[in-house]
Amino acid sequence: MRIEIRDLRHTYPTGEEALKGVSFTIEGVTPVAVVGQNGSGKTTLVKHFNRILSPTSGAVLIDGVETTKQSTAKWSKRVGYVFQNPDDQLFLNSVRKEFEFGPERVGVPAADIQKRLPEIAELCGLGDKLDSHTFDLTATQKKFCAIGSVMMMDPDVIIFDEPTCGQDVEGSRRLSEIIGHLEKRGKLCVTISHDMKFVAANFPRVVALCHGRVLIDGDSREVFAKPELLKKSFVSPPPISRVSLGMGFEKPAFSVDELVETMKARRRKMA
Amino acid sequence: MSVDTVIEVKNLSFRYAGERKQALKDLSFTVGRGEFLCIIGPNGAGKSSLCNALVGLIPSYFSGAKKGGVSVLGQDTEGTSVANLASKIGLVFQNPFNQISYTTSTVEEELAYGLCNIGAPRDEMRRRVKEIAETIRVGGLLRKNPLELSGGQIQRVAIGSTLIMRPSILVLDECTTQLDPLGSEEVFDIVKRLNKDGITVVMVDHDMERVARCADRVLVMNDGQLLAIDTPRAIFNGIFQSHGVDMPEYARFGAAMSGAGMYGGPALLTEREAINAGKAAIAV
Amino acid sequence: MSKQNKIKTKKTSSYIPLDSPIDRMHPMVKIYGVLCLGIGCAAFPFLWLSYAVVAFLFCVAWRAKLLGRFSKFIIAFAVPITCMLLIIQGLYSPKNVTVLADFGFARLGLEGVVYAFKTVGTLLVFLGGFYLMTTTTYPGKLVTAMQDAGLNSKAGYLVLASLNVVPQIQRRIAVIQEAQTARGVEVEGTMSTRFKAFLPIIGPTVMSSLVDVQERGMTLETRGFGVKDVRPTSFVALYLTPGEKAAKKVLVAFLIVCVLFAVFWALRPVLGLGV
Amino acid sequence: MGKNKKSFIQGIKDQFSVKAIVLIPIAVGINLVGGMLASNLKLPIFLDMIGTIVSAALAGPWVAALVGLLTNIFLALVSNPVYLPYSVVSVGVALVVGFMMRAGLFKKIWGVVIIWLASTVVSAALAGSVTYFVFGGATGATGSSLLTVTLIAATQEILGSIFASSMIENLIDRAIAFAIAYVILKYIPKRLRSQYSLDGTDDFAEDPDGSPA
Repeated sequence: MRIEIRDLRHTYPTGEEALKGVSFTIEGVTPVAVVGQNGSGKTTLVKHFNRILSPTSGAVLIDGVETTKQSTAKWSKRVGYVFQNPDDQLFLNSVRKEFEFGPERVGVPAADIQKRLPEIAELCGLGDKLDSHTFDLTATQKKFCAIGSVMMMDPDVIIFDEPTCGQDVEGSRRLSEIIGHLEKRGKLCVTISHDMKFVAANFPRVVALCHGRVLIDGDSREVFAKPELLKKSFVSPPPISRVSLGMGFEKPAFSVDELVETMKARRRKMA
Repeated sequence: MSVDTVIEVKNLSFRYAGERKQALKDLSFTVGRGEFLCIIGPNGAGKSSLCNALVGLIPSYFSGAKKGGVSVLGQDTEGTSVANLASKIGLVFQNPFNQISYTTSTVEEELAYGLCNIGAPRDEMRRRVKEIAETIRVGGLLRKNPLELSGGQIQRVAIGSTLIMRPSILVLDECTTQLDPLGSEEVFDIVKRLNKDGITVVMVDHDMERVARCADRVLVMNDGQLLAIDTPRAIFNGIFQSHGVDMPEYARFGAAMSGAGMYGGPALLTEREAINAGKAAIAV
Repeated sequence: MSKQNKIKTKKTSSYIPLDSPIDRMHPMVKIYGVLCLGIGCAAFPFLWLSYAVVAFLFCVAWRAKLLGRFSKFIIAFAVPITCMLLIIQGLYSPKNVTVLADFGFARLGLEGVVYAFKTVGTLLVFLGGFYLMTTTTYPGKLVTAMQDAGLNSKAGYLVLASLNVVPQIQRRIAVIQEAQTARGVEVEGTMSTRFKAFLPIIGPTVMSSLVDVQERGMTLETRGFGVKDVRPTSFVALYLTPGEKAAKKVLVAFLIVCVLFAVFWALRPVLGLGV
Repeated sequence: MGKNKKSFIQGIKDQFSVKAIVLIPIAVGINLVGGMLASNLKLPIFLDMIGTIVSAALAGPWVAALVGLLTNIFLALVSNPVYLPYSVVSVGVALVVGFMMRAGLFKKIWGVVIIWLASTVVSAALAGSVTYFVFGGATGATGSSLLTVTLIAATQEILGSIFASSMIENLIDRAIAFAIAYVILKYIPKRLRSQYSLDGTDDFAEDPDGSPA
């Protein structure tokens, strides 16, 4: 999998310049998080990956093919996109129908659909909810119904827009599981998020945008080690990283256990 | 905590019409004047239903079977109109776009909308709009169309149009969930300041670090039940993790240090506390 | 709704904000204008009055700095309907007695032609007046004026909320369309492909709108909407100037004169004043 | 509806709860964006009464009638004042649809067909009357005006031609609108529908586990 972004610029019809020349390349299946304050161009950027938006200038290439070569519906077989609000996607009267809808649209054989269905339902925690009305689901379950309905299309890349928004612990945990599962199956996951705890825990690579340009792009540990730079895009490192930096450690810790281990090591060295 | 009780919930149960599950199961608690109470719990725990019950929308707006009762400033919410209660207790909820009236063309008219409905004289309205605009920091936006504002701005206007009825209690149901961190901070700052000025705040929130930092007390809910109501230090000592309740990272850090024998104090609630405790632990 | 067309623009109100004396005028005067002039012309038995009032409306449009747009609107409406009515009524009206011209396949009758011009004239007064009123009056101001005059506040809510809710649903439908194309719904191609796209896009729009209804109703409840036994007030103050009060009286007088004349004219044979 | 008989006016007033009032602008919006979507997708139909049908099903005929009226007022405001007199058509059709739904006809496919035919006839009759009595025969603003003129020339019959052209214009459009509304209404869960029903409490008296644990 290779997504190449070449000097991408996008100006909305209102004259608003949302992207002012963004270039970077995503290779392989390591999950990537795109962060930055509202208006930094995150959503505009990822909407180019399946041609919901077309570049004003520059290009996005998926495995060498320019995205403008075919329609969004055609791209949906390869690039899945989960919108922030599940209500924008769901309208059928059962989870099962929602799951079958996408793959049917792009001509996946019925036998394949039925084969995928139980596994994805299980991953999304909706195994016993397949025949429930989507309206009777909780906010968390609805979100996973939307995620599952995109996973059912078995795309090579899945884009998540603010997946943890409004989620509880259980939801965030399940999301991490899904991201791990996708990577194992050789699928690339690109996520927009404000939730730095979630980003630090799941995404080895972080791209921070600011006013339509790339502010920092790199390994998440290096990115979160620069709180001063991140402030420009109103992003602050996750709480535990801030604690470790505040304690004087050079590298930000990403989990409580990790920080405690580092502390133990420090104590041993001092003893 | 104050001795003065402003909300009293007594054996409250509720089931929505057409549903089998109880949304609220036998809840009892009180809220003191000037208190900052946070309600936490997993999605579907009944947090929103509780908020709706506090402001009287349950049972007047939602039909269903209710038992027990809520009294706000000594008045039973059942039998009192929601509009009447609005001068005692105000509600702000998640989606900012559902909280504007869609009948006004400027922020000042939007703020005054509730007053228009109860027939307040125009001078009174102007005075209160000016006062509220300052509180919620929308002074520069008064002439703008509410539909052109950012999410954080609309949410502040929503708080303002609730406050203009002069309630002494504010209920906020995940009012920052759909906002970006900056907008969320803007809104939260105002809530914090209102609380300092004496307004009682009941807030549903998913951001545990914030809950730990700001709440006087925390109410934990799951499956329609009240599991506990206590100070953040008592709540975040790890007991409720199994109930789908997240722990703030700092408290988790404190617990992990205790496990490793590096810390023996109470639950850690803020970044400062965590850093200090951590530094102390490695300075040994 | 058979005549409904699609709306091409994203405009949600026909109001054009221009600073003019007509724009500043109290909305009630404009409402009186549309109704009195329209009904007066409809009642009046001769067709010259309608065209005289249309000429007056052109003067109003000029004062409102809308002469160009107004002319365009009048021509776009008047030309096709006049042609059609001349054919329908002029050629085929059963009332036709006096033949003006004989085309072989049909005869042009004077009565039908007069009827056609009378109808067009009256419609021009009504629609032209309505057009001028809505292009020069901010909808909120119009509803405030009507509420001051006793319009139910719920009715006022319905009109304004309908106007304001549309752009929001439009934005929403744009997002839903994106979300569904990302799930493989094709919006271009053959007729049947495009037909199939309709339901997946309108479906979530309807469903999510219905969910919104709940919270919006709560908002209104908590903000005292429709409280009984209270006369709602408004934030924006509207006052009638002495000139506007006079204008209202003139308009009502115009209506009364027209109607009285029409009654007199109709009763002519009875009164023995035959021509 | 209800065990105790209410007066007719009271019955209408009961339909206008705050929930119903909030539903009205949204249904108007659905009507309008339905029409816009149809034109965006380049479909040769209007599909601009889905909101009316949905509101009729949820909140009754009088609410639907208001939705129809406001939709036309809106169209008159933004696109052409010619739509204003045709409000009569929207209101009439909404009432027919609303009352027939109340009678339970929307539950079965054949019932939907009856509603479709009835509403088409009513709308053609009303639209024809407006065209004839207000506009003298044609508005010149729509495609059907040309059809009307052609029919008049062929048949020498003014009213009949107006009615016929209106029928032709409506029959197919309404069929598709009803088909879509039928599917959408099927998808609306009972929980949401019960929020509007006037006897919502009856609804749940049937429920077995009534008392809190």
